[in-house]
Amino acid sequence: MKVEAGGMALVDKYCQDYGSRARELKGQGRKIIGGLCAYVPVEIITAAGFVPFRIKGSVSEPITRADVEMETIVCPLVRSCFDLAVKGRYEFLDGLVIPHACDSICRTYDVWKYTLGLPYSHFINMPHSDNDTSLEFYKTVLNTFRKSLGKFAGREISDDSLLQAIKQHNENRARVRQLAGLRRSDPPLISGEELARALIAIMSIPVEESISLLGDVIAEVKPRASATGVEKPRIMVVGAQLDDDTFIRLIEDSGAWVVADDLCPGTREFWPDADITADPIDGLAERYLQKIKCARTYREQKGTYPEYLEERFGHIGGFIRDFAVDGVILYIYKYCDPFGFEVPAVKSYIESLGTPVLYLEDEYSKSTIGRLRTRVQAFLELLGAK
Amino acid sequence: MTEYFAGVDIGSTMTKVVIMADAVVARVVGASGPEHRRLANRVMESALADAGLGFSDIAYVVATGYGRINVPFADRQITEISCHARGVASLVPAARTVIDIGGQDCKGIKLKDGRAVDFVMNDKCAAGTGRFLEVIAEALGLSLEEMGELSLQSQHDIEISNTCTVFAEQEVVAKLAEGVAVADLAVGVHKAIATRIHGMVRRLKVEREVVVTGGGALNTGLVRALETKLGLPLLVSPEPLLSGAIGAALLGKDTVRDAAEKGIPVTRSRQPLKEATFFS
Amino acid sequence: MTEEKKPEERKKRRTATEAAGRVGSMTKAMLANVPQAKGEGRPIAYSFICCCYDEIIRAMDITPHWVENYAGICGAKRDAQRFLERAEAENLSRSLCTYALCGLGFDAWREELGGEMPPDAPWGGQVKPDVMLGSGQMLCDPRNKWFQAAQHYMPDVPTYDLNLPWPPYEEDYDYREVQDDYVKYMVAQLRGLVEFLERHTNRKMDWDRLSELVDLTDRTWNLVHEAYELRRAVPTPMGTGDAMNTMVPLSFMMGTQQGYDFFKELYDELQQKIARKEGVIPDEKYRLLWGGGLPSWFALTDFNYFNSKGAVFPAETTYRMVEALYNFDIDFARITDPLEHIAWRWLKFWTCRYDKTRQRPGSHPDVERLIDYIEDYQIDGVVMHEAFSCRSWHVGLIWQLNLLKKIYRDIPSLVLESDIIDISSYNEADTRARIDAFIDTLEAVKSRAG
Amino acid sequence: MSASDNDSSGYRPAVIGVDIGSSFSKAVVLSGGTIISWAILPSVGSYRAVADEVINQALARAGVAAEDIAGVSATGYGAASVASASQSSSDLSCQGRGIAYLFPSARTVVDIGAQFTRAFRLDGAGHVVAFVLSEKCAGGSGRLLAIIARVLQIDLDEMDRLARESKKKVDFTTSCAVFTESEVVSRIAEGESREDIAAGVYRALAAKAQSLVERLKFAPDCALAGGGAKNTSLVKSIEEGVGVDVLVPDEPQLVAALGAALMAEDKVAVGKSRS
Ligand SMILES: Nc1ncnc2c1ncn2[C@@H]1O[C@H](COP(=O)(O)OP(=O)(O)O)[C@@H](O)[C@H]1O
Ligand SMILES: Nc1ncnc2c1ncn2[C@@H]1O[C@H](COP(=O)(O)OP(=O)(O)O)[C@@H](O)[C@H]1O
Ligand code: SF4
Ligand code: SF4
Ligand code: SF4
Repeated sequence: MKVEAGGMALVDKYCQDYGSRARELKGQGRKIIGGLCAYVPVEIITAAGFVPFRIKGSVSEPITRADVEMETIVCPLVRSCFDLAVKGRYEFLDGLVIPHACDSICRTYDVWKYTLGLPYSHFINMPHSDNDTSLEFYKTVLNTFRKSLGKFAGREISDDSLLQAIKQHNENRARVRQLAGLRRSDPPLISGEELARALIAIMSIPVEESISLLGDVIAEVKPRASATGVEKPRIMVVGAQLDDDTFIRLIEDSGAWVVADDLCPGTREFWPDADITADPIDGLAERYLQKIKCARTYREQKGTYPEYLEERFGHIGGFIRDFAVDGVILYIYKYCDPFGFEVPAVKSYIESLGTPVLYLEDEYSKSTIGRLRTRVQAFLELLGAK
Repeated sequence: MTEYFAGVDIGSTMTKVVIMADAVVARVVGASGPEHRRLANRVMESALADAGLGFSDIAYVVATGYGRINVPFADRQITEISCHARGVASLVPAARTVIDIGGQDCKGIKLKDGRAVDFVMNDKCAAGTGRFLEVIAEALGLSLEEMGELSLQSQHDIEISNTCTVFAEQEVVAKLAEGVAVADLAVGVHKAIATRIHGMVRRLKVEREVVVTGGGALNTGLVRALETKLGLPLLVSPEPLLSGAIGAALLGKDTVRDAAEKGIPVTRSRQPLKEATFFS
Repeated sequence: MTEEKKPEERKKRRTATEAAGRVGSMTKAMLANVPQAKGEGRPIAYSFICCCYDEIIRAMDITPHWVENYAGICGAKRDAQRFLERAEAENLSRSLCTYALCGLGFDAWREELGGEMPPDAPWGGQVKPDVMLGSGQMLCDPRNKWFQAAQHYMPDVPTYDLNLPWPPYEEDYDYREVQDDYVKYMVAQLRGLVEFLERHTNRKMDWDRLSELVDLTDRTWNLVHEAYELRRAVPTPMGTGDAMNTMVPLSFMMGTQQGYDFFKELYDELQQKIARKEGVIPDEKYRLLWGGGLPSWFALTDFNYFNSKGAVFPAETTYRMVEALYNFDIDFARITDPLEHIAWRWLKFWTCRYDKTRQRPGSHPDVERLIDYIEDYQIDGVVMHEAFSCRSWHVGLIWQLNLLKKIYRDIPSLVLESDIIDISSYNEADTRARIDAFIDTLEAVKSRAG
Repeated sequence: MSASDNDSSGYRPAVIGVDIGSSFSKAVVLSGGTIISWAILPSVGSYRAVADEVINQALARAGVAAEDIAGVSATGYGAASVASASQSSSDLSCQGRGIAYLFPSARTVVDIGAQFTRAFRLDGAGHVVAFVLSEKCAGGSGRLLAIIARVLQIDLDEMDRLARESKKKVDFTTSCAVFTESEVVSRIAEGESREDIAAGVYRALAAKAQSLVERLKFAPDCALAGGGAKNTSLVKSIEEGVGVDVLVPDEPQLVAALGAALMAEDKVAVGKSRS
């Protein structure tokens, strides 16, 4: 990693010592609320005056302590997060918020809660369907959380503070979209690895700091000349959560650009905004339940099956066109039920657009890098030979 | 002047080098011990000696296989997928599907017009690889060849239920201890591996002709078991161990030819023939 | 899911009760009924257990094909591997729920054969349905992804996803503060299901019939509860091995007279056995709780192995998805809407131990349930099975055991590892060695206490 | 109660305990509560033949004729193959018994055998009152060590010695034995030293052992058993992980066979006191 001045330097710092900023803030008396997954309604945490912090795993650290309390049949990313938490890596947390995302997350809530014993924990019982009755219910769930967190904060979370937080997070997302959009040019102005690192960095800092950090990064990256160098294949990565840059780096080291993604952190979580609504909870509920497109949410089938596929995966096709993607890598973890079951459908959907797909099943561990490299390189050779 | 091309295939278990002009002029196969991996130069030297050539006579060197990055003197690294595809396509032009059973992994490759268009590799467990065979052969006290032949004499079907290499080994040992015939165990093992391989290559929608290559192709018992599973006749590559290295040499040749056609110079690594050094 | 197996194994597997012994043929008949119904033009629904729609589909005369049951049968017949492999060939990871993989592998194969059953399909196979009824919340992910995945092979079959959440146990609020929201939502979801079924199957809901069936289910719940409670007797007249059979009427025949009658007979049989002091085994040394995990359907004889060591299982948490309704803090009589009735029943089933849990600091309802069973059934040790492919029922077991030992007592425990139907994860010698060792610890603990 | 207490006549019948493990077979000859000889052989070929051989070797060393043996107790994976056995017990109970004999103060035991690693707790009388096993993957077993030693082209003793010289932390992140093997190969290619690799492998195994101990709830003293305990580097890693010194038998592989022999002695004593 080359050391650059400004925004990217700070990004590197936050990535290298993940959580260092939260630790500092804690020292200054801020309260830090940890969460797993893109379904934690960070706006509510920000509105309560707390710092939302996304718990991250580590592909380079062996999972050694998690197994005492957690089965090995859990998604390896969640296990790794838990392992680091048990090892005390996130000792600065005051609370934990876990949404009902997938089985690996939902079923481990109690394990997290009872093992870590933090002053605050809350489970957001998010429904699985996106229809309107589910939306209504989900609003009550968000209100329960709002009330509960307000109790912990010692004051109610007002509509005003919530609206303020929503605006901030929308602005933050707009910045991410702007930054990620710089990958449209050929070659992209920002590499996939750099973007991945920026997104990791901002998982660990308050939203206002994130906005300014992203501003710096954009200012730094934008003036880069769109040099016409060697042509490289433009790759999109589609998958579940990817909170580590190792895999993206591997792809780019093999001679490609990662120009688009359907991942979180990534476009999945930063593309949709929350609308400003009279009751702020309404806009939030719609954003999380209906706008974020993740395999864990069941989209109600309205039309024919091809229409249904378009409803579920159309956004992927959109990115492929918009970012001139040459090939898609479908990257799924072992034991991930929501994404695992979608592989045949999503693979054939993308292939039907004429875009080749490489499907990889991985374990969230650096040990698989060698195996992955050969596959990625072979895939790039295939693309090159076309 | 004849142009020579070298293909260096550093596999997980075996290192293979071929030097080709229009045909293969030299071939060397050695083990890829952990240390030998950095000594690709020695294998290359011995191939050059066989061919009676010097390193400067070689127009282009392509390295492939698991250890391809550790060949500093290669002009280009290409994955074993592309190399096997190229090699098999030239050895067996009718091939549409390639099944390569190597030491640490197993792959299926779909060919179209002599090029790889799709592939799969085993992901999860070591089961279904040459390593599995070796481990079991060792447990049975047999060489790989012996195990292959013996399996053809089996009278009974034995199921090996464990897919994990390590536990399958123990299962085999226990069965052996119970007095199950070695030939039957060998068949059971071949069936177990064939099942794993079949499950994987099926993802490609296998089309004839199907060519098996890699060290595993040398094992007749395994090839037989795989044929049964697939329900298709299989062709064994005429050069099972060397397909990858031959493909590498041919891809080198292609590179030089393409460059000549386009009238651009070939970029070469210009590294001398020396052992790999590591930054640690 | 029962005991029809290869002939040589069938001999080995022995049930303690006659009722459980009859389940095999009941299951076979139940399955045979599906193609028959299809032949008669009646709508078929791919269905899951514990999804609260039993009475709804029965009232609309829609025939369920229970997909988990079918996968379990393939597993019990040790014939699931080819379907699992088939699913793997479709790029479905082997780490996913193997019930789903088996079902999907089967569907993919059948559709590839143009609708013909795959060769030698166990018990006549699974037919192509008219609708698929999934469940999104909260039981597991595969239940809402499975049918979507199946549409890849059957794009013309519509799916519905039914959400049935229950309030989580938290310290900072009481579930009663939110229970009305939950019930309201579940009722809306159930109503959505009825509309979906009316739209896609050309049937009309007969609401009176539904109310009758809801009542029948209530009575069945109470009866099952009472029958299972009889197993508290020493020696216990029925073990978990049998309960893995009686789960068929419990889970697949809820809301039918046949289901009710089955448990009536079971109840009577158990009472007679108790009167005769007839236990699962004559000399009962250790009473064990099956404290979690679905069984390995291909290895039900392990229960007999336990028996041969003097161990019995008077209780299990698995599949015991009923409680005595009269113990719930709710007056069902005042609820007139049958859908609302179903919703409350479900909610109370999950929350009925919350109040008790609060009284033991640091406890959790799942662990309270273990404690209840340990005390009610005089349990000496806890056995769990960790099936690698199902997170839903198998994640959290280790933690539950740890918590149980922390807040209650250091009771001997054993965790077995394998799968529900993927036999390649099973090793009989290893499993039995673990059981032997566990029996030794039980003996040591017992002799020390006594 | 040991057999010698019961024996007033001075006659000390010899008994033998045999443990047929998945990778090694062990036999211990006991007389009057004292070990008089033992033998260890790799479990290859037919278990029956190995069992006979290991018994013969142990008897030969003890200078005792087979006819003079008062009891043969078998345990282990292949216990059923010990034709001459007069009794058999689970290897867990035998190991508990063996440890209690060697280290009466031991309450927690970690056994690193070829097939799996397990931890168990003993009461004061040497009874196993709780146990947990490593997950069913070879990554947590002693077999891993043998596999890695092979890749490094050294024997187990050499690997142990090398690991002590490690200067740098190399971590292995996979739990699969076979993939750890290929990870090791890659690390060699990357230029990592054998010393560091070996130490990394021991650390990985020690971490498994530690998490088992935690699941069991640790109680002092802690003892080790099984072939894995022959590795001082592994022992050290476990000590660091668990945070206490551990007791290691001189011949850790023999513990189960010793326990079996003790049980055979019990039975002889009971038989005698009855007669
Ligand atoms: N004569 C033989 N019979 C059967 N199998 C063999 C024979 N020779 C080599 N093999 C198998 O081939 C494998 C090596 O094959 P290879 O294709 O060279 O793999 P890699 O490229 O990964 O080193 C060994 O693991 C071994 O199992
Ligand atoms: N000399 C040694 N040094 C280090 N480790 C050893 C040695 N001998 C055996 N081992 C380890 O111990 C394991 C065998 O232990 P053992 O307790 O005998 O197992 P089992 O009873 O299952 O055969 C082997 O897998 C090996 O890793
Ligand atoms: S990767 Fe899959 S299993 Fe893991 S947390 Fe995400 S959705 Fe859940
Ligand atoms: S509960 Fe488990 S076994 Fe049942 S469908 Fe869900 S994942 Fe599969
Ligand atoms: S089961 Fe065996 S081969 Fe499979 S992952 Fe585990 S150690 Fe590796």
